[in-house]
Amino acid sequence: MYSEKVLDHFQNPRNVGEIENPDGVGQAGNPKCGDIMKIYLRVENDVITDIRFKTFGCASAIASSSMATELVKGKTVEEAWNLTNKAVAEALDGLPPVKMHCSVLAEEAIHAAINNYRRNRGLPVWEEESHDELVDHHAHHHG
Amino acid sequence: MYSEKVLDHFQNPRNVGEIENPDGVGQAGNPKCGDIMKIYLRVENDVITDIRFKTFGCASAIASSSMATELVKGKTVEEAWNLTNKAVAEALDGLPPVKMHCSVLAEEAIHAAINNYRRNRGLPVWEEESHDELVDHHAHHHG
Amino acid sequence: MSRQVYLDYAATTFTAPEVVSAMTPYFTESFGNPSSIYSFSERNRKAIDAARQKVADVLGATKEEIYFTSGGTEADNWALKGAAWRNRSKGNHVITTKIEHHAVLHTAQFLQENGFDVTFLDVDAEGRISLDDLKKAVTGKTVLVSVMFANNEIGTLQPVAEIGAFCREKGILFHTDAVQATAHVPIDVKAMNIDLLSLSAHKFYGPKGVGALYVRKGVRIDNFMHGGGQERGRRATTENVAGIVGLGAAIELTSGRMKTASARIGGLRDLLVEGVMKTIPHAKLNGAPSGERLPNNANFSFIGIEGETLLLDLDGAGIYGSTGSACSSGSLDPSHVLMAIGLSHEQAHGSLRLTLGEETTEEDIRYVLSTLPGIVKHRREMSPLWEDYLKSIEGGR
Amino acid sequence: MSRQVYLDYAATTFTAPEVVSAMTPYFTESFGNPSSIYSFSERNRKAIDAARQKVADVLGATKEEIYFTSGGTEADNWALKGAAWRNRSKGNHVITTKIEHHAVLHTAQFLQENGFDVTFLDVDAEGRISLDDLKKAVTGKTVLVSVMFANNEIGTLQPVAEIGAFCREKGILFHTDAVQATAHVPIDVKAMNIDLLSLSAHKFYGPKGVGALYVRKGVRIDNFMHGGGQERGRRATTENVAGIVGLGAAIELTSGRMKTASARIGGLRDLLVEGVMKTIPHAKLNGAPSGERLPNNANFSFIGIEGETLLLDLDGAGIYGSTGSACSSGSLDPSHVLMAIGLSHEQAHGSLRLTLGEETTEEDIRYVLSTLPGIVKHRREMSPLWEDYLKSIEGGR
Ligand SMILES: Cc1ncc(COP(=O)(O)O)c(C=O)c1O
Ligand SMILES: Cc1ncc(COP(=O)(O)O)c(C=O)c1O
Repeated sequence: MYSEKVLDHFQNPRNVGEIENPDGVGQAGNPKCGDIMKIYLRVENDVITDIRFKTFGCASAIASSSMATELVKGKTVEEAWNLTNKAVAEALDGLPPVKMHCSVLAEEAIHAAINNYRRNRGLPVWEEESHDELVDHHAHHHG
Repeated sequence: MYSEKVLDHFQNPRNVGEIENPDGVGQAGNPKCGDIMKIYLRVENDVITDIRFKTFGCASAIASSSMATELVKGKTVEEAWNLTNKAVAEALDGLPPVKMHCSVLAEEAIHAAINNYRRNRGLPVWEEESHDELVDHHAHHHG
Repeated sequence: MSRQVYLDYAATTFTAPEVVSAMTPYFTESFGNPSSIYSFSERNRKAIDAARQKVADVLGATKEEIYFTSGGTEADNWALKGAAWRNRSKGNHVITTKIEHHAVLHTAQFLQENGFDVTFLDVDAEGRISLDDLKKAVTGKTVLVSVMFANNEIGTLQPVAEIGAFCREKGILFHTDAVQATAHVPIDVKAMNIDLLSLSAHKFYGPKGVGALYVRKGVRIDNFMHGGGQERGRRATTENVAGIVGLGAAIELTSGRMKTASARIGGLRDLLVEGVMKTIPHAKLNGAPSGERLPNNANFSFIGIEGETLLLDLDGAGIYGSTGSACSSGSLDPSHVLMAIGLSHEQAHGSLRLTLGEETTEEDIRYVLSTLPGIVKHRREMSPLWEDYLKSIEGGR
Repeated sequence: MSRQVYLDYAATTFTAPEVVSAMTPYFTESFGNPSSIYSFSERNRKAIDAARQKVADVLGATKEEIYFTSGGTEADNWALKGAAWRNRSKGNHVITTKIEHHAVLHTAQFLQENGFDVTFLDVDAEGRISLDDLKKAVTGKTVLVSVMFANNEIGTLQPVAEIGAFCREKGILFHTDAVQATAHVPIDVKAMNIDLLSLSAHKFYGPKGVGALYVRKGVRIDNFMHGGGQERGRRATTENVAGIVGLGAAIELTSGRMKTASARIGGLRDLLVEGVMKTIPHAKLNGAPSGERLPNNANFSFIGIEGETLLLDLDGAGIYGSTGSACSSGSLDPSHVLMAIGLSHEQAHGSLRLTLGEETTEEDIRYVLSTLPGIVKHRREMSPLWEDYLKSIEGGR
């Protein structure tokens, strides 16, 4: 059901942990849906020099967190903002349809962390898009 | 599904055939239900000295005819009249419930032949009982 | 042991040894629940997927359109009830035929008891519906047409492609019970415009207790088996992995040899029919001519004899055939199919179906031809109906 | 190959080798349609009869009260829909529980969509309904009560005898889904006043795709599978002979060793539970205490971890368990059972069910106990919820 890449990032997640006194921190998801993702940022000269995550969630949530952190590390804040959930899923060689919302979560958590960073810096926050079409978490999957 | 006796009387039916110029002849059943039984009697001094049958029908119809003729052969007409379908079925070591009507058919065919004999002799006919409870031939057996 | 000739392949086939071999690992070794996410069940998920693909290939469908069931009956129940229920706001009229298998017929009656109007189309003397009748029967409320692909008693093939084209044009769902036809005659659900199709493994050398329903992409019908999310949420119950694998192996095996099997078996069937018609007086062949019926099906009426009698006498000679459909052997009703093609009660009661298959040989057929005439003669001699019949035709001369 | 520890016997069992052997002759040798009257099918008819008797013996029923189905789901569908439909002129109220398997739950929802009122009873923290609640829920229109014998996720046994006595007194039909309980704990349908009972072979070392419904003599429910006259006119479709034989062999085998198996497996389960509770901080055992739950069931919540993560990590270590019920593994909903016993979403999402069986050994359990704590620790360390939880309990001190 999962690609090799998903399994790899699930079993050996990169950038796990916290950053003390982070420049930005953000969280997405809620326990009702079974996943929460928390992202810590270290930003130097508008570049993300370090990023860490903690995730409660299924394998694809953990893999998405891991991959998303890899993808934005070393990027400018603006580049990081433009990371889409699709890019995360593609970098993982795809996610099962029912798990696509995990990649959305990663995008949202990064957005939340970046806006937190901007707020900390006194910058106006950027507008977050909604991904409602993918997060029908509580629809019944049974007949 | 069938007893040894039923199979024996089906495979080697006794008293098959016709009697020329019979003293009595009677028929029961109809092609719609898939069985017709015809009984020929030779009666001497009120005793059934010969009896023959022809039957169109399933194995139990043929076995019932055969057994019934065996049971009444050599009996008085009155004794023959009193032969019940139950006695026929019992003599065959039982019939499947769904086939009980075949024994009824034998009783009815003998009754018809006896009344025909009585009519031929100018005697009043005896009253035949109905067995409606057993002849719901066309009820649906499927759910 | 004396000769045994099984001629009831339409009732059920043996499970081919290679099919049993394919199934075996899924009982004791690879037994995991396919819905479980661990690697241990991976082989089972793949095996089900492969079986689904095999079914799809044979029907000209895609594997997403195949749903496994517990047999032909469940597929028929699901198709009819599911389509009717789903569309009841659109209309409450269903059209089917008088010669369907009881799995369709009794389901249609269930619909009648639950607010649906059902038209049961007549058939001609060979067992075929008329397209004109169908067209006339359609009303603005018709939501489903169900016509079997091939009849289980007399083998007659229906004009499925024409029915499909007409229904598609009218926007009416078309279901076909292809339980007897699948893997035995060519089927192409796309070319034939079939929306729903039922099949059952034990009619093509697969195991009993497993079948499938094809549901064309985009067609939505209500669920029949409610429960877990198996079969993509459309048919609940823990997957019968071994059975599904067996179905897949069997459909591949049987359809793979369809052409040669049809030619060989059809040839033997023709030999049987010719032999019977030549050696048994006043025999009648029921159904359509060779080419318009299933290659393995022969169905006769022998006036004057009741079917069960024939079966038991044949049984005594080691020949296994059937009268009417197998499942109604316990019944006293004459076959509804034979009545629908216009037989008298006498003829309908005196029918014999012999259906051939993989292990049928020419010697088998010759053995039947050497045995059956004597049995028919013997039983006719003790039949008052035969006597009457002879008199009636003498009188007619 | 590295160690493999299957601990998902509640999802499905392997088919016991002796059961497979019992089934084998019915594929290729004795394959006749049991509804056919010829001698060739005699062995099949007898085999089905013998299997029916075995089921009846285990339940304390008579064989005329046993009807074979395609599994637990079909038995549940049939029981609920058949009883409700049959009695809809008497009343349209059905009572069941919040912790039923989806086969009952979704069928009950289907009834709701079709004019029935359904009450879903709450359960206590151990997963048991209260008789008082049941009594209060009954109205003059209640025609059916359906309460499972033992829960598939947490193993809790219900007060079935009390429910049965109450329903019998009230003249209300009582159905119990005994899919998890049959052949594992003692059942007596007469003493327990059960009217309808569902079971499924693949939960007691029989094949998948076959089950049975017990219908007490005199109880009439509508048919669910319409078609031929099989199962005495009450459940259509060509009999799955091999499957039915397998069910019979399996129920005899498994119930025959029930006592010794329960003791052995229950002991191992207790060892597992004790070990987990001792070595993993803040672990929670879900369900009732040993003795009031299925002997083979253990269900834990590990706050801070999501279930799928656990399953995959365990899978990596060769341990196969489940979270929630197997069939909902594809789902994102937390288990409805765990929610019903009052768990928070976090706890419900972090549950692990380990169910033991015939091949489970003490080494297996020790292996789990040596593996699981590390996995839990590792995943908790990367969980923001665990962090929050630790803070919350520190704060609480
Ligand atoms: C035409 C037809 N439809 C449906 C069925 C039912 O199939 P099954 O017995 O697999 O349920 C059969 C055979 O019994 C059949 O011949
Ligand atoms: C309690 C319960 N009921 C019903 C079922 C459904 O049984 P089956 O999968 O055989 O249809 C299961 C298992 O899946 C179960 O555990």
